[in-house]
Amino acid sequence: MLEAVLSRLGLPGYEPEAARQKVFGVIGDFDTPEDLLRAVRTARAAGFTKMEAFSPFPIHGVDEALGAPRSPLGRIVIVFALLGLAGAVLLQWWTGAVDYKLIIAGKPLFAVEPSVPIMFELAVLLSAFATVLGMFHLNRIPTYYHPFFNYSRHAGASNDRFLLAIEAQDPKFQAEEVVRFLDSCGSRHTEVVEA
Amino acid sequence: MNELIQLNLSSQTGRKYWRSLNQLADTPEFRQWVEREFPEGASELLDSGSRRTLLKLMAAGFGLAGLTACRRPVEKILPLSKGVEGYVHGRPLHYATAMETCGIASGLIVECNDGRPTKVEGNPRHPFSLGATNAFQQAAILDLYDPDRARQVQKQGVKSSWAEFESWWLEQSAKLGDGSGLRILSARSTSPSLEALKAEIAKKYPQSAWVEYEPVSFDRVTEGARMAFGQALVPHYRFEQADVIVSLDCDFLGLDTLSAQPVKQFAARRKPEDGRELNRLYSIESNFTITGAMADHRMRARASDVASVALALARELNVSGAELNVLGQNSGRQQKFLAAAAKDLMAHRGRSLVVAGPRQPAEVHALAALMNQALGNTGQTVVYTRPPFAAGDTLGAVKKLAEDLGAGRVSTLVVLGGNPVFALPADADWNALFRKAAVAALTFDENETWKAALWQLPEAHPFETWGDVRALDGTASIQQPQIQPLYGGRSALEIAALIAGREQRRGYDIVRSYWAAQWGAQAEQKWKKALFEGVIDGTQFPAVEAKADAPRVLAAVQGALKPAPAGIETVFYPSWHTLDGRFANNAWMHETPDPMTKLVWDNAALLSPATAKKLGVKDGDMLELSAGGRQVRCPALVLPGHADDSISLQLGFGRSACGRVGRGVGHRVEGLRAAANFWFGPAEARKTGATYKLVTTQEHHTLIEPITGLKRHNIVEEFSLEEYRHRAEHGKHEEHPATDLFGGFDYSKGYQWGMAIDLSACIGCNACMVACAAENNIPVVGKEQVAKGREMHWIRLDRYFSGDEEDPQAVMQPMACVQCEKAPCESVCPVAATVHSPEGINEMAYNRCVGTRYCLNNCPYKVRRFNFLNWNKDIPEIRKMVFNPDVTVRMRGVMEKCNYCVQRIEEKRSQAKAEGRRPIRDGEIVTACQQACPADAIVFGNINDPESRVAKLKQQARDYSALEELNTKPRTTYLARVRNPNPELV
Amino acid sequence: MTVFSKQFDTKLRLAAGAVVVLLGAGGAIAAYLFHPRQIDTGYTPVQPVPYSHKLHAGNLGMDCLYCHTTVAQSNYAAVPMTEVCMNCHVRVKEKSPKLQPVRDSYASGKPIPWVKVHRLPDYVYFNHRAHVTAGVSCVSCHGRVDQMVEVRQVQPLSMAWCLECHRNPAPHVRPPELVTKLDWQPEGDPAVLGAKLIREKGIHPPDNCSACHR
Amino acid sequence: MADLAIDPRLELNPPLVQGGMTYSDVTGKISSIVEGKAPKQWWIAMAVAVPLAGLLFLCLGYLVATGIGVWGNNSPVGWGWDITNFVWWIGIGHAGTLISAILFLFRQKWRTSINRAAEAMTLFAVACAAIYPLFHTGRPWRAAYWLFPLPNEFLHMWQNFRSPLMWDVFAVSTYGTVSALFWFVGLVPDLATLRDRSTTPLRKTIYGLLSLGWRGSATQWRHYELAYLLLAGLSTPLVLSVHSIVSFDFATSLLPGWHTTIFPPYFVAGAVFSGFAMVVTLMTLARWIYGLENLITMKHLENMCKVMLATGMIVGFAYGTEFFIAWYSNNQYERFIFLNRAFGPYWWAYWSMITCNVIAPQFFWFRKFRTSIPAMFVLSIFINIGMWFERFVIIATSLHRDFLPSSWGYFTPTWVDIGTYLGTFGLFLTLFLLFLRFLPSIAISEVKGVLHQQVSAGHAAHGGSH
Repeated sequence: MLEAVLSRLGLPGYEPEAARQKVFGVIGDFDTPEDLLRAVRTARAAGFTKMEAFSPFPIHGVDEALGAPRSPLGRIVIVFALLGLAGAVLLQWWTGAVDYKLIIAGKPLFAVEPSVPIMFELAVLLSAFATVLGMFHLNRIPTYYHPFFNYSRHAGASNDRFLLAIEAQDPKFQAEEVVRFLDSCGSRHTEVVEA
Repeated sequence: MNELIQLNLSSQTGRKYWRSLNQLADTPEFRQWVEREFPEGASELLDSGSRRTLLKLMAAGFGLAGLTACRRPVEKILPLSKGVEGYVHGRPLHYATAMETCGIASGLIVECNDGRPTKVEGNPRHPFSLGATNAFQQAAILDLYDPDRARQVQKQGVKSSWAEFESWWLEQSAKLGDGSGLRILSARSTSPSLEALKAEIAKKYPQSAWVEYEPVSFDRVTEGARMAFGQALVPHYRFEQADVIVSLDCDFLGLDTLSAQPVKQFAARRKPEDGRELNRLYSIESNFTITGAMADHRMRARASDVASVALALARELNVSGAELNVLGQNSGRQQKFLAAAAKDLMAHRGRSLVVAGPRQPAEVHALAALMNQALGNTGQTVVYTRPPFAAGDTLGAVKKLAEDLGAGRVSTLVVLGGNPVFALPADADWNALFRKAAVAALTFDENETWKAALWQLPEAHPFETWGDVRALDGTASIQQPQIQPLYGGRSALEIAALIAGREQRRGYDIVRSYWAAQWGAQAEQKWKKALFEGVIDGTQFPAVEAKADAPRVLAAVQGALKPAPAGIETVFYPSWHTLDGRFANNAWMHETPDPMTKLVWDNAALLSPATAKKLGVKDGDMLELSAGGRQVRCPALVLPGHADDSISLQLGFGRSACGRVGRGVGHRVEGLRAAANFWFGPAEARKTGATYKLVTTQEHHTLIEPITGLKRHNIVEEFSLEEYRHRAEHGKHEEHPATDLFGGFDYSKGYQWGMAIDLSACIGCNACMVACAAENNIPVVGKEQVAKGREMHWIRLDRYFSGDEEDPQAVMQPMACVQCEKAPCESVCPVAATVHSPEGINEMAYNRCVGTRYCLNNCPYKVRRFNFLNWNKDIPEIRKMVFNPDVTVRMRGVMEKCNYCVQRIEEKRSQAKAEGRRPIRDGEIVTACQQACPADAIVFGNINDPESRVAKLKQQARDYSALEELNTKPRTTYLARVRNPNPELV
Repeated sequence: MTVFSKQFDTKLRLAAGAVVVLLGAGGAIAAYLFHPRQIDTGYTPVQPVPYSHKLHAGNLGMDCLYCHTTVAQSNYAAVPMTEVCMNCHVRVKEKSPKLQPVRDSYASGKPIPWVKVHRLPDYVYFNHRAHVTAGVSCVSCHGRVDQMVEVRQVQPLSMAWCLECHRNPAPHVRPPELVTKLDWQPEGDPAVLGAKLIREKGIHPPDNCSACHR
Repeated sequence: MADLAIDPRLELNPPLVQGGMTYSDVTGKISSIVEGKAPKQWWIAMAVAVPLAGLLFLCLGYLVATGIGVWGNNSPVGWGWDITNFVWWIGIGHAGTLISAILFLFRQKWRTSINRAAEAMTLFAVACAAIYPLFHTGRPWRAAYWLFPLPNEFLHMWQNFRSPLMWDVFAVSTYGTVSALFWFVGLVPDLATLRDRSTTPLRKTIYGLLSLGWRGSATQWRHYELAYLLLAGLSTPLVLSVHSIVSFDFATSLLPGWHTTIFPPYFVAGAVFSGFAMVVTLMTLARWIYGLENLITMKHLENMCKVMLATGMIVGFAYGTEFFIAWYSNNQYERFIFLNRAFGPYWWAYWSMITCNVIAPQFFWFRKFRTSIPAMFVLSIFINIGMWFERFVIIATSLHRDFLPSSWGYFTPTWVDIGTYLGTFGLFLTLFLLFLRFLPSIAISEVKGVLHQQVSAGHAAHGGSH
């Protein structure tokens, strides 16, 4: 019953048989960052567009090579920082100078000076959350099931191997073509990974 | 009851107690409880509905205060069944009454809330109170609820009853015959009714003897008068008339008068603004008393040397014309002092005064009388009347009693009040002597005397019983009960009536009938008037024309006075804590520090730094003192300004038989006190090597910093009269005018409360401290916690010594929250638990406080008090009846402090509004400290009203704020201490 | 191979969503239930004597002050003494069994254990005199007692509630002589009259701590 | 391959990863700590830590049940060991974020092998610190919620945001939260590593859930690196603000000895000082227990010694300045309070502080001490003690003799004070040991990053082969 609803909605893992994708793509396995980078470049030259590289640590240049756009994270964070700042001002002004006017040490009901610390702290707090959650969102994590994990040697990507995947959505995707292509780039172990 | 008491821990206010009279009525717990708390006649208490009983019932209700368990505790309201005239639930009732200590009576007004006496104030109509009180009178209310009082008639410790005692007495009296075997030993009493009963008893038992004994007595005063004038008289000093006063070892501002009158009169002449010339006080004393602290010139002399000093002064004054040969040798310094004093005295003939202390022998009093006569002061600044009590040679009578007891000539001894076994001279072993007769002892608590008696009878508290007293000048007052005897105690009057064989033995009947006899016709309304006013007019004694034959008296004096032997001597003083031991179970008094030593919960052997060096002792070293083959031990405490070779001891400590509070507190020095050295006498002092922990509330005693040796200004300001006059002409000169960094709240509108404290008038007598504790439900923390620095007094008396260590000056500074307009404590409280009222009070919302103690740290005056533990946890239920229902009882973990008795302010405000929204009049609101203050040193009011007393005082040239440079803008400011030194001596 | 199935993420997200919704709802409900309006109002204890304010104050039109005599003199609006009941009930309904406790109390002198309805914390010092003399009617805090057979608490009596009125007293102020007329309504807006009275009499309700906490 | 982005400044000499380790060596070495059996030393340490932690809860229970009176606090010394320990722990909590964030921004690669543990230390230190502000209040059960601005229908009361204690509430809780986020974000890729290496389904599931399905794809790394950079950028001012705000507790008061404008920088320096000291103490131990000599190299330790020397000098300078200003201000109270610190009843505390904080670090001028494990271990302990005394001196000696000589007093701790303090050590150690045992105590992926640059730098040096 629930299953039916979910599949009607076509939520991940419940797509109807028809819509379900068979093959994720082809993944090749390289020894060094340099090899991987070279492979990416050749693939790009060969006109592949839907690619993804996997590595145990960030490799400078790979994303440029893959032609990825700039990350929007910075802009998100700025917005939240300002929200935090404004929130702090409102909180301290409204509670002290509007809602309950208490005479404290004969001081003004609201002043900027004593409000600064909390303004700063709230700004930082909100932007920190924005950073982390924003990153999670952009990276689509947590996502515990991913076809990538069906690759027999995916574990290498978190150890000392450097993987390149050419995905099925790629217009030029032709499984055995791609396998051959990656081998030619120097992949140690190429395999077709099902979705 | 236990579970009830536990439940009660959650209770936060005294008010709750009245609210929950409820369960009282029928619960079995209550019945058991009543059985325990009121063994006497519990049954009639539970059934009868008479007024007093009902009020008592209410009071008893505190036993079951507030069962607050769940969110909505079922509370009940128990209205009276039938009305009580004048009683409005929630409004206090005030009754005039009186109380005597050591034969000195003062008129009081007692506040009762829903049947519980909760606060004592002075009776403005009474000449010896004039509206003020001393610390002891304030604390008396606590004794009323002392759970350790004698509460059950016993025969040698076996539960008995008044009925049984009376029947015993009947058969005993049958055997008394002419009464040769009957002795009555009573505390000193000024009661006219008792006087009448005495006469009856004397008639009934011609051979009986009535002995009056007080450990702190004024016999030597009357004996001195007898020596001078041939009859026992009491001198009445009119300090407000005296421009120059010489005190011969007389602490007349402190414990040597026991009433507010002398302070009122003296302080009235210490306020330069009043236009009247400032008086000048020369004090000659061995101990450093608060009188010495007020003196403009002070001479240290052993008590035994005062006689020779007096002679020297008499010679300077040339009393007799004949040359006087003075004993001993007075040092050059003393000569100079006396010469100057004598000159001063003579310059103020008829407006000067020489007073002698009750410790001094009759001869010195006679000398003083002669000097006053020679100076033409008699009839001017001093008048004589007959004493209101039976004056005589008490010690002689006591000696006789001891002999009779020893010789078995006494079959029946009746003790009426006091604690003779503890306090009688140590010449005889009174415990043993008491075994030799059938002793019936009427005592207030289960004290040493009670333990030694055959019949142990609980005495009623002055607030529980009918009686009458005479003030020192004869003015009589009716003592009316505020509540029925909580423990079924009876008064000395009632026992005396039994002995006299009266039919009417209820206190009311005795007093009523006595005065009815005096008044005859219009007795009824005179009685009402007496009760209402608290004094009976026309009862004052007429002044006696006293004329002394100088040469004859002088000859006698010269003959009697011997040079004092050199070496150490001990002097006995009443204690600021227990007086003579009668307040030994009073926690308020124990926790109120001695004004000079700041010692709490102990007595000590006070000695001068030099003497301490000589004996090789420092604070807390245990001394062994011996005289006449008797020894006592007492820890040493160095007091700057104390006379050398003299050791001051305070009476009334080391009670072996006493309640929970006082048992074993301090060291008993009475063991050293015999008839021979009753007040002072030579003794040996030896360091034992043992040490003892003495706790004082002040650690550093001067305004001089250690390390730097700099003096701290801006805390206490003192001027000589010249300096003051100069300042008064040129006005206050602002050294650095304060500027604010930011604008603030506008305090220029409405009532703005403020206070001015006159350091020139304040004598540091502690009355304000105890009054504050009583008014504001201030908890007692005990010796150990005070040692940790956790005392809770909202107002404290800071005492600073200045000048050289051997002969310093002292100044007292009452310090409570000064209600800063820019209060440092407020801005640091994270939860806004302490904020400002628009009327300038620094408010403390206990129920909001979370107890970070940040405010305490940031308070430059350190007047905030924190409940480090639950001080109210282990208070017996009955003791909780003393709580002021208008003030929250604070729980553990919250901060508290002075708030100008805001409950009194709000009360007056709502009264003023109810009376047609009229403005509050100046002087209408009186804070507890102000009301108690005998020196009128504290003035409270609206500083926005330029006509108010406080506003005027704040205009004075000597007005200043403590720690002014912090710019906290305190609402409590001080009037600088003005001294009036003799130019010849500076 | 990962240990997580294809469906795991969807399930996880749905579960998380459900938890969030439940917590939100729970919080909202709790907030509602624990609002003073819910927990404090409506308290209607059973009294030892079935005394009906509706009958006495309502139908018979007795003035509140006849019994609660001290309201204008004291902090407390004292509950009347048994005497007061007996003033009438010696003659009226002098046999009624319901009144037995009253007669007993009168005879024995023992109080009638009325159950307290309007209760404030012990650190709160409410003053009836101050309010009544300023013209705040009984009805403002106690509601239409003259319509209650059994007295019920109708207002939360929370600090927030007190402050509401202390900050905006106008709607609750009336001529003092009318405070016990529970059904009284001025012609027009009570706030307008109130504002006028406040101006004339100079009423400023305090909102500082020591006004109520000492 | 010269086009490979290699930071030219990377003259890693001596290399930060030694013993010619490969990527998988790094993975293996660090993961083995988590996967293998716990060494004996770990169990011994636990046996000490856990009972101490128990003592903490015992003391706190007694405190809450009885009242602050069980501590030595009194009037005038309203704050004693409670706030002393609070400030001390918070200070310790600074090195972690500082090492991670600031060194990261300054591209100090040597941070990689110590930042993870340092961050963990921060979290646990902050946890210990946070205990005090709550439990030192008279009524913690109220403080727990009255300190936060929650709308409240019963009271209708708000906080006083002028109070530095209120600022503390915000600063400390923000600091704790952000540090935790920073730490966790750093952990994610390494958790993925552990996930992929784990053999049992339980470990697979746990590490799998914790690693959020991390794949290490180029896209993820891209957002990840930016996020990490941003967090570092946020944490840096935050870490500075926190101790500045803690110092406001004192600086904004009017108490002589507290009322000082140099407190913020002085406190921050002190915090870094003590923080690094604690890192050294713990790292030398961890290094010894798990034989991490190749990852936590002498270079790391020496650098930290240099930082301690520097901050130690700053602190020492601040002590001097205080005295100078006190003299220069010509304010009697100010002068007295400082003389009283050095020569008053608490002279011993003051001189212990000077010895440990000013004299001890001077040894780090000498390479011999900077490179000797026992030496730096002992000295770091000295510094920890010294910094505790600094806080005690500031708090107790300023309070015990303030304006009115009549109200002067003295503070003596009770067994509960001591028990609570030792207890926090127990809690701290327990948490830290659990961290060592179950999480990668060194940032695997970052180390590999460094290693990669080392390797390629090596190639570059050889003129680049193939």
